This record gives sequence, structure tokens and C-alpha cells, in this order.
Amino acid sequence: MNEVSLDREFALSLLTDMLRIRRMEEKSAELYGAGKIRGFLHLYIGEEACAVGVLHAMAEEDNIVATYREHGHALVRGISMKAIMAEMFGKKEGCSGGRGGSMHLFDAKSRFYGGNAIVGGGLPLAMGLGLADKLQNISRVTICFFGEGAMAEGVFHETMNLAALWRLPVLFCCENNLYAMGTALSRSESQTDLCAKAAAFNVPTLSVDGMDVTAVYETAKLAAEQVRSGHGPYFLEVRTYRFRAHSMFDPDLYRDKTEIEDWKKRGPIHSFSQRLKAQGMLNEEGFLALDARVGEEVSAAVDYAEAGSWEPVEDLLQDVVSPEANP
Amino acid sequence: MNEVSLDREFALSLLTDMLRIRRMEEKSAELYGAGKIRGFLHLYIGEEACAVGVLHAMAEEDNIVATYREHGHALVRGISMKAIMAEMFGKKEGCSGGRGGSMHLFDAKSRFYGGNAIVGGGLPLAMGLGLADKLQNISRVTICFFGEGAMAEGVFHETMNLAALWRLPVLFCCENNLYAMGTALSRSESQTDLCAKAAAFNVPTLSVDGMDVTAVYETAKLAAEQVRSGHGPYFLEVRTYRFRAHSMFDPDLYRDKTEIEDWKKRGPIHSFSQRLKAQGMLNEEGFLALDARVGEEVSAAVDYAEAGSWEPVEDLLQDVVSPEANP
Amino acid sequence: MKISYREAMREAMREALATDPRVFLMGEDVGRYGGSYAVSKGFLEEFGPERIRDTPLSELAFVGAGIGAALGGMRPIVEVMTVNFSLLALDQIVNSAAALRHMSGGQFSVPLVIRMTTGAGRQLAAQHSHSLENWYAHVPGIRVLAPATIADARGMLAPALADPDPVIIFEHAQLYNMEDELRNDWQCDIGTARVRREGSQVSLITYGGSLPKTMQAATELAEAGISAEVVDLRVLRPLDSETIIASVQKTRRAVVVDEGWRSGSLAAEISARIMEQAFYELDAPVERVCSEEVPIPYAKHLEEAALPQVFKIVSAAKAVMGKS
Amino acid sequence: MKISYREAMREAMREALATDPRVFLMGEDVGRYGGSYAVSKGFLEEFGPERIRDTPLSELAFVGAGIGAALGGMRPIVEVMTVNFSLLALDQIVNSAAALRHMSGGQFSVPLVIRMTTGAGRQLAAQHSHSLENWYAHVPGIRVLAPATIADARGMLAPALADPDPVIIFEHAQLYNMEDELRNDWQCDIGTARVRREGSQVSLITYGGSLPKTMQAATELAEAGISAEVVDLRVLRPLDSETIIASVQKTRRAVVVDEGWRSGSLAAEISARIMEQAFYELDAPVERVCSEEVPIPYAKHLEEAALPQVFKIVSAAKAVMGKS
Ligand SMILES: Cc1ncc(C[n+]2csc(CCOP(=O)(O)OP(=O)(O)O)c2C)c(N)n1
Ligand SMILES: Cc1ncc(C[n+]2csc(CCOP(=O)(O)OP(=O)(O)O)c2C)c(N)n1
Ligand SMILES: [Mg+2]
Ligand SMILES: [Mg+2]
Repeated sequence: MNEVSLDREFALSLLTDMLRIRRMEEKSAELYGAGKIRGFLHLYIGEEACAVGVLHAMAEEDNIVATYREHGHALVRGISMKAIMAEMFGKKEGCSGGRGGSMHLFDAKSRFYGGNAIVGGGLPLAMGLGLADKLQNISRVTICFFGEGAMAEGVFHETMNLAALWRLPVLFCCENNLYAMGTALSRSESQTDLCAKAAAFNVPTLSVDGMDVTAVYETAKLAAEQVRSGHGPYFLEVRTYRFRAHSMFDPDLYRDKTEIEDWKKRGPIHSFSQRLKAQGMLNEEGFLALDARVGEEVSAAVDYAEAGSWEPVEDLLQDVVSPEANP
Repeated sequence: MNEVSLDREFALSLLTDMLRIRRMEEKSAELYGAGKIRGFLHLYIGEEACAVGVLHAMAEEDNIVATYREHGHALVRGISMKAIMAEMFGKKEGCSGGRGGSMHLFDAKSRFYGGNAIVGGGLPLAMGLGLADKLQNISRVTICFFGEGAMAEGVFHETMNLAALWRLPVLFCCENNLYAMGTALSRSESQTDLCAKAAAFNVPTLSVDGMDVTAVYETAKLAAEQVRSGHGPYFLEVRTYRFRAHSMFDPDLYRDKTEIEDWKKRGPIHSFSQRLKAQGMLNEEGFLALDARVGEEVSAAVDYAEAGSWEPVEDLLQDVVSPEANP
Repeated sequence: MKISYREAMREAMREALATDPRVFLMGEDVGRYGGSYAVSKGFLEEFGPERIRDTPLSELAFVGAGIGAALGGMRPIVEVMTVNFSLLALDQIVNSAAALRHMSGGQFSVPLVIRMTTGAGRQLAAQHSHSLENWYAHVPGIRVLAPATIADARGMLAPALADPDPVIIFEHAQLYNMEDELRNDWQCDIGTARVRREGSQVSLITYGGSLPKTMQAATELAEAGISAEVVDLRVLRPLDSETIIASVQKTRRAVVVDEGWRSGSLAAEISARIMEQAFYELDAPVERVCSEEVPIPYAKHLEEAALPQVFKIVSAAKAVMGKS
Repeated sequence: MKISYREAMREAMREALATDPRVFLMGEDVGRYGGSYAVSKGFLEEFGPERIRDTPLSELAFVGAGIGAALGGMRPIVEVMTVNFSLLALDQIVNSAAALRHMSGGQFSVPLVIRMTTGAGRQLAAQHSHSLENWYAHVPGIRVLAPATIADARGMLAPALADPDPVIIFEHAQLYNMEDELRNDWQCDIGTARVRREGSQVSLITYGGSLPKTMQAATELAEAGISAEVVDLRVLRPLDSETIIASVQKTRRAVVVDEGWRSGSLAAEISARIMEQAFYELDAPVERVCSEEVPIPYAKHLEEAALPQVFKIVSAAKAVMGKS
């Protein structure tokens, strides 16, 4: 895809979003160490091109369903970095009011249906959103992100079948980072060609290099168009890699350091900025300026989170059921 | 397969077993009407060639896992008709002591691991039996029967993957009778080629006409040999049809009468006895004599069940946990 | 006019489907087959396959789809054939449906109704006879209903669909053929318990499939000179402690009847609440009549022995009256 | 020698693996990763991939495989990473493992051990903080254990593996780092409750992750002049009523501490049993300290407010003593 000539503004927006995720998460890891953020924290570092490429290809009215590794998706989708950071701090100003934390970012306004900490848990939910749209004749795509590990779950099988059978407008996006915690794909699937697995449901598939943000963008756009035009679900494999451990608890002893290093060489931010430089769209100064602006956003987000408030303990039982519920 | 020349004794044993299932079940339906048998009763009538063909191809030491439509499998496997009938009467002399009923026939001696009334419930159990054998270096096949409806369940997907990944000695035998209760295959699967579904797990597959008992036998033998020789799991589709309703509660309004009639013309007992007659192995008298002997077996089974005893109510709590259980 | 529980439930569904385009029904064999308990018979013809959706055998996914569809603006009624199979869908119910409102800080709600049959009594044996109402009643974020009368079968669905949160409706399989007069005042709330029979000496507290047995026991107790009050819980979550406690404060004695296995039963919760809120008014310890702790056996006499029965309720009531 | 709960559990597993060739361990990330709670770290190297089997994310199938393998002569230890994910496997546990012996008229047994972590306290929010022990304790045909001490972590596995029936072991995630002296008498039964601290005025009855909090509460109560006895249930099914009742008969007052949500909790069952068996010896109603009825929130102060805490136990104990 390196040959496609890019609109500069668009290219920079892709780069910026990748950087925003990266810097926000680097900061989060630091804050985790400082005890400001707790619980599980799953970093997306290395995988930024997936969320950025795919979500830039989506329309504003589309639905998003993500996993516990969803900071990037939430941010690109339009949840403010402040609201995300405040959520990870457990503050009332967080995008889930401090009840969800890192794994449960939500935002009704941007149709971001979470953050789900049950592997595969978002799959049928996304399918149901697609069903609702179909029944209401709403032309909208629901995009569902999940890892390759989730494909072993029975719910993947059930969901793909139903979505295909009912021709529901869902784009299933597998972020194949080759590991589910410490379990390599080849040790968890008898068939490691994930597109072949999806194709068994008569669902069309595409696979793309997840280190190349424009390739991801173009491919996702193609798939989304198919879905939007009523052809039923689509399966998109984005081949990527996480540079960090699974979570902050993971000593990361199950993969070769050289494997990690090799992938890092192809890092999506690094490679894309190189390419923009080569094409004359960016120079080192420009990059540093951009990065500085992103740094400011991160600082502001942290300040915002820090200044946020703790929900009063008396409110603990709020939002379990609706207050209007017939008694 | 009509061309294969058959050993007469073997051929007659196949025919006899099919007839035994048929007559036993016809009687069961009658007894259900009379209130002697209760609960759910799922008849296998029309599908006899599957159990008979497949189980004749198995070795004595093999494991069997079946469904709630398992009278035929139980009988062919060697559970006496008396013990089956007594079980359906709820008598202590039944093969499950009267606790299981029609859907839960069990027999440790013949390695018959039940009767399972949860659709798909037997799949992982069978896979686990295969795992036990593999870990103990026991050369044995576990055969797991299930309907095509079960293939939509997530557990099918999970089980196939694990069995294939671990190369477990399991023969997965799908009895595709085209309906899951009132739901036709085409209304429940986006991909109706069941072998294609199984092949997506990198599992070898075969499909066979389930109305032709010798074809089923030959195909199952082939598949079982592969499994036995350590090549991992195999998927066998047996294309069949149930002549009766799903259960005694089913008004059977979801399929065409002509469809049923068409399939009946190819009925496995009818067609096989015709063929044996054509080959001079059987004449009408011989058939009637055989049928009479089977009829006697059925009568004796009913008498046995009728004469059986009710387990004392005081024993209700027995066999919930082991009596030797600490403390 | 006398109608059956099945017809009442069916009328309630038909009304919902006819009046609210957001309502649709989804589940195994709800369409072409007519519903495994014939509750939705004829609906496919009446409302079409988009709104009466037959699903494959995929409990986890179609319950999850119901959650998603509810989030997406619909008002799904998902039928899980029986509570026994709902075990396959529990993850979506507990981890998604019940938790989404809270996890999202109140941004999302899941207006979903899940119907399922429950209970034993037809010799369906261990895998088809569960009464797991208390499992569901344990989970914050959902409402759990157990219509036990024709009126509740008719009346509970509409407020359940109007509830912004997930509602589970348990229909005891033994009730479907029960017939009774449907009076005009069948409209009802889904928040309160109801006294089904007034009495003064002992409260019999029950729900669902055990209500008819308990009413029968009250009749027999009356014949024996004991005045029993029957409380039908109706709503298993949130429990209406007020009605329960008011009854016990009046009668000073209670027996809880619950088809769940005894240990960890809903009956235990009722007993504990009475302990906490009416201890000093009790004249005798609360008794429980529950299922025996055994996977329900097939043989009729054993199944009967395993379940709550009228005579057991009567003798428990006599025992708390000191008349055993 | 002081060891941690994690090491105790790990030693128990290593011993089982080393001494019985039928034993193997299976679950997500038990091998290469070393166990999500590092309980099986190094096992893969020690026992090899046949006996330390990493599974894909397929809870229903690998739990079912454990059942099949147990039927086939093995003694599997299946690790379900946490109770939260066990919802996906419940069908196999309830409908197969627990029922097979009975359904088959006693012909088959399932000598399977399933280990899972449980509980909240690490800000893992609504989907990772369940305490569903009571769901499991409700099911006939299985045994449910909750080791809460180093000795029980060390001692319970061997008798669990020797049990011919399925055993579920709940390991509270907050206990893994707890350290204590492991004395020589760690061998134990899996049938009885244990008095962990003698006292005369109030019984504090608890299990699992709440034991340390309850012990702490007893210490604080002692400082306030109240003599509390602490009963550790250890075995959640079958419950050892005898030990519970004996304690309550002595103290005449009880508080049950249980991290499960209050409604439908195991605490309710304990309270109901005390009602049934010791009503006339009670000087005050049994109190419960349970989790608040809310999906556990992420924010630390809210999570803490949702869970049983020492101060809540202390004040409940004072309340039943009439000293609130
Ligand atoms: C049902 C379930 N089982 C297990 C877990 C524990 N767990 C959390 S993430 C994870 C690995 C998932 O891998 P993958 O789907 O590839 O996503 P990735 O983390 O690589 O993005 C596991 C096993 C869980 N959260 N849910
Ligand atoms: C998990 C589960 N869901 C639903 C049911 C109800 N049910 C029993 S049999 C059946 C149809 C199964 O069809 P199939 O697998 O094709 O087997 P067949 O009955 O045709 O032999 C259904 C839906 C069940 N027993 N278990
Ligand atoms: Mg992954
Ligand atoms: Mg079928």
C-alpha cells in the first residue's frame, strides 16, 4: 500500500491518533506503577494501527464494541483523553463514572458499547446491535473488535453463524497479535489460518498487515462498504503484535525477546512516520512538534483525572437498576 | 455400495439389529400412549442404519457417547432390550436403575457413556475420554454421536478445535436428519455443508448415505481405522431422516408430508431387506421369521420391565455422591 | 372466561407484538415449530419471520444478541427453552445484561425480557428438571419474575417490557395447562408480593409452580382447623420483604415452599430475612419445604418424592404449629 | 517455615503430580505462562506438556474434557482461571459432572477436581469480581471447598483428588500472597468446618477470603471486651451443620460473613439452618455481613464499600450483642 498517494492532512491525523494512543498508554503504565491506576491494565502499544486504521474507516453513526484492551479504540472513537484517564483513576468524571476502569470504557454519545472483560463477550452483543439495526432499517455498521484468542470460544462460532445466517451488518475485526496471554496461536488453534475459520461460516474475509495503518484503513473501508451495502457480515483479520506484556501482572516469559524486537522494527508509528518523511509530508521537527502537542494532551488529561472527584460512597447502589424502574 | 458382496451372516446381523431397534421403538411408542413410559421419548425410527452401521464397525473396547435419541445405540452396543425397556418404565432393573429414563441409558460394562439430554453435552465428554486414552496410551476409539442441530452450539466448535489440536482418538459422528426439532438445517446454519464446517478445524471428513447400512458400516470402518492408527479425530456425516416426530410432544407440522414419504421409500430396513432378497440371501419367509424372533425379544423385554420392581423411596438419596466419600 | 396459563402468556405476547414495533420474539423453535410449549403457536404466520425469529441451538449467542438488540433500541423477548439450557447463556446474562448499566456509569440500559420454563414434574430427569430461580435472584441488575396465576401470566409481560432493565420470567412447565377465570383487573405491577389467601396462624410463602400445591395445602390445613395465609412472592428479585414480614408478624409462624434444592435455596433467603426482620415476633422457627438434594430422578415415584408436595407442606405447617 | 498460600497450593499440586500418574493439570495458561496466578509456575518444565496442558479459551469444552478424562480413568485437575469465566462452563459442571453418577444409577463417577479463583478486592470491576460459591454449593453431586488457611491450601487437594466425585476448590485471589507457618499437621479432611478461634459470646461464621477479615474482627472485638468465636466453614457443600450449630448453641449469637451478594447468599443458608436447628437457643437474630447488591465497581473506595470489611463485621457483632 506504500504506493498509494496520501492526503497529507488525513495522513497526519492517522499518525496523530497513533501517537495519542501510544503516549497516553505509556503514561498510564507509569501511573500504574505509581498506584494511580489499578486493576488490570492491558496496553495496546504496538497495535495502534489497527484501531486507528479501522476506526477512521467507519462512519460517525456506526457502533463500536471492543475488548478490555480498548484504550486506543475509545480514544480514536472520540472519547476524550481526559474522560479515559479519569476513568482509569476511578474518578466520577471518567467516561464510565469511575465504575468501569480500564477494561470498561463506555460512551453512549459516540456509540462506544464498551470495554468487555469477558473474552468473546462482545461478539453476540455486536451481532445483536446489528440485528437491531436491521430490524429498524437503519443503515449502520457495527464493528466488533476481539483478539485471535477469542476465536477459540464457542461464542465466536455461534455468533458468526447467526450473523451470517441472518446477514447482519457486522464487521468482525480480529486483532491477531499472535498471543492470548501466554498462549501462542499455534498452540491454541488446530487451524491457524483465521480467515479460513471465518470462511467456514460463508462469511467473506480479508486479512491485512496491521503494522501498516493505511493498509488497515483501506481494507477496513472496503469491508465496511460491503457490510453497509447489505451484504451481511465481514471478517477482517488485522495481523499485529503487542510490544508489551499482556497486562501489568504478566512477566512476559513465553516469547522470544528477538521476536519482540523484530516486530518492533516494524512498529506502526515508526514505520508510518518514516514513510511520511520519505514522501516529504513530515520532517523531524514536525514530528517533534506533533509529539509535543500530544504530550500536552496527555498532561492535561492526567491533570484532569487528578483533579477529578471521588463519587460519594453513599451513591454506591446507584445505577444498578434504573431509578424509574417500576418499583 | 450395492455392489459389495456381503457375508450373509454379517448382513443378517445388520438387518436384525435394525429390526430390533425398530420394533422396540414401535413398542415404546405404544407404551408411551399407555402411560407406561413417560418423560421425553425420542424415536430413532428411520435412522437405524446409522447406529447399526457405525457400531458394527467399532471394537468392543471402544467408548460410546450418545444423545437423548439413543435407544438404538444402546441396544446395538449390547445393552439388553430388557434393561432398556425396564429403564424406560423407571424400574430398578433398568440399565440406569430407573433414574435416567429414555434419555439417560448408561452401561459401564459396554462402555456406553450415555444418553445426554443437553444438545452437544456429550461432545467435550467424548473428547475427554479420548484424552484419557491418549494419556494412558490406550489404543481405543471414542465415538460421539450428535445431531446436526448440535453443530450450531459453541461447544461443537470448542470440542473440534481441542480434539484436532491434541490429535485425540475421537470419531465425531453427526447424524444429520435435517431437522433440529422443527428447525431445518438450512434455517440454522449459514454453511449447510457440514463436512466443510468440520474441515475448518483441519479434521478429515467423510459423508455417507445414512439409509444404506453397509455404506455406513464401510465408511465408519474407514474413519475408525484412521482414528485408531493415531491420526487424530475424524468427522463422519451420516445423512439420514427421522420418520417420526421429534418427540411424543411434537405435532410435526414443520415439514411436508411428501418429504417424509419420499424418505420413507428409502427406509433403511426396507431397502436393505429388498437388497438381501435380490441377492438371494433372504426370502420373505426368512424375513418374517426374523421379525417374529425380534417380536419375541420385544415381548420378553416388556414382560421383564413390567415385572420389574420400584426402587424404594427411602433410597432416593443414594448415588448422589459416593458412599465411600470422605467423610 | 376461563383461559389457560399458556393462553394468558400468549395473549400477553401477542398484545406486545401487536402494539409495539420494537418488540420481537427470538429463540429455539419459537416460530415454525410454534414454541416447544406451544406458547407462540401461530405467531410466525401472524407477525412474520423477522419478528418471530427461530434461532439455531446457540443459547449463548442468541441471548447475547438479545442484549445487543435491546441496547440498539429494540425490546426483545428472548425465549430460552428451559432454565436447564440457560446455563449455557449465563455468562451473557450475568456479565453483560446485569452489569452493563452499572459498568457504564448508567449510560446504557438493557431493556430485555428473557422467558424460560422451569421446574420438574414430568419425569424429564436430571438434566431437564432444574429450578434455579435462586441463582438468578442472586444477581444485582436484573429483575426476576415468577408468574404463578393466570392473571400474572397475562399481566406481567407488559411491565417487564417497559422496565428499562433486564427481566427474567420463569414459567413453571406444570402451570401451562392450568385454567382459571381471567378477570378484568389482570394488569399488575412487577414489584410486590401478593397474599393469595388470608389466614392468621401460619404464613405459607411460595412462588411459581409451588403456588397451586401451597393453596391446596392451605385448604387442607383449614379442614384441620389451621388458618394458613398464602403469600405468593411473584417477584423473586427484588424481594418484597414488606409483604412477607407483614404476614409473618401477623401469623408469627412461617413455612417457605420452594422447588429449588434446599441448600442455598431462595427459601433460605426468605428464612434469613424473617430472622433478621421479625425474629422477636416468631413463635416458632421458620420451616422450609424444598426439593430433596438429588438430581431429579426419572422414575415417577422417586421424582414425586424429590419434590415439594401438598402433604409435606401440610405437615411442615402442622410442625411449626406444634401439631406434628 | 513460613510459606505463602500460593506455595502451599503449588506444593499440593506438585505432590499430586509427582505421586499419581493419573493426575494432570489442564487450563488456560497453566503451562507456558505459569498460571495466571503463578500457582503452576515451573510445572511445564517439571512435568511436561502432556501433564501440564495449556488449553485454548474454551471453558466449556476443557471442563467437559476434564469430566470425560475423569470417566476415562484419569484424575484431572482443571483450572478455570476465575469463577467469573466458570459461567461459561456451568452446563458441563451441573448437567454432566454433578449428575452423571445419579443419572447412571451409580455406574459412573467423575473424580474431577476443578480449581478456580474467586472474589474481589483488586479493583478488577464487575466482570472479574464475582463470589458465586453459593451457586456451586447449591448443586447436589459435587463437593465445594474453600481453603482459607495455608494448611488447607496444602492439605485439601489430596483428599479432593481421592474423592470419587467432582470437587470444586475456590481459591480467593486475595489469599495467594498470605504467608503463615505451615505446621506438620496440615493433612486434613474435606468434610468438616473448623473453629479457628474459640470464643463464648458470639459466633462469627465465614469462609474463604473473608476468614482473615473475620479473624481480625474477632481480635478487635476482644479488645472491646467481646469474646467472639470464629468458625471457618472450609467445606461449602456438604455443609457441616454440626460444628456451626454447636458453636451457636454455645454463644447464642451469630454473624455470618460472606463475600457473596446478600440476597440468595450462602450466608442466608447458614442463617436458615441456625433458625431451624437452634432457634430456641438464640438470644438475638443471626446477622449477615455480605457484599452490597451491586456489580462490583472499579473505584477503590466504592469497591471497598461494596465488600465485607472488618469494621462491618465488628459492628454487626456488636449489634447482635445489643451494643451497637
Ligand atoms: C472467558 C474468559 N476467559 C479467560 C479470560 C482471561 N483472559 C483475559 S485476556 C485473555 C487472552 C485473550 O487473548 P486474545 O483474545 O488474543 O486478546 P489479546 O489479549 O491478545 O488482545 C485471557 C485468557 C477472560 N477474560 N475471559
Ligand atoms: C442445550 C440444549 N438446547 C435445547 C435443547 C432442546 N432440544 C432437544 S433436542 C433439540 C434438537 C436437536 O437437534 P439435533 O441435534 O439435530 O438432533 P436430533 O433431535 O435431530 O436427533 C432441541 C432444540 C436441549 N435439549 N439442549
Ligand atoms: Mg491475542
Ligand atoms: Mg437433527
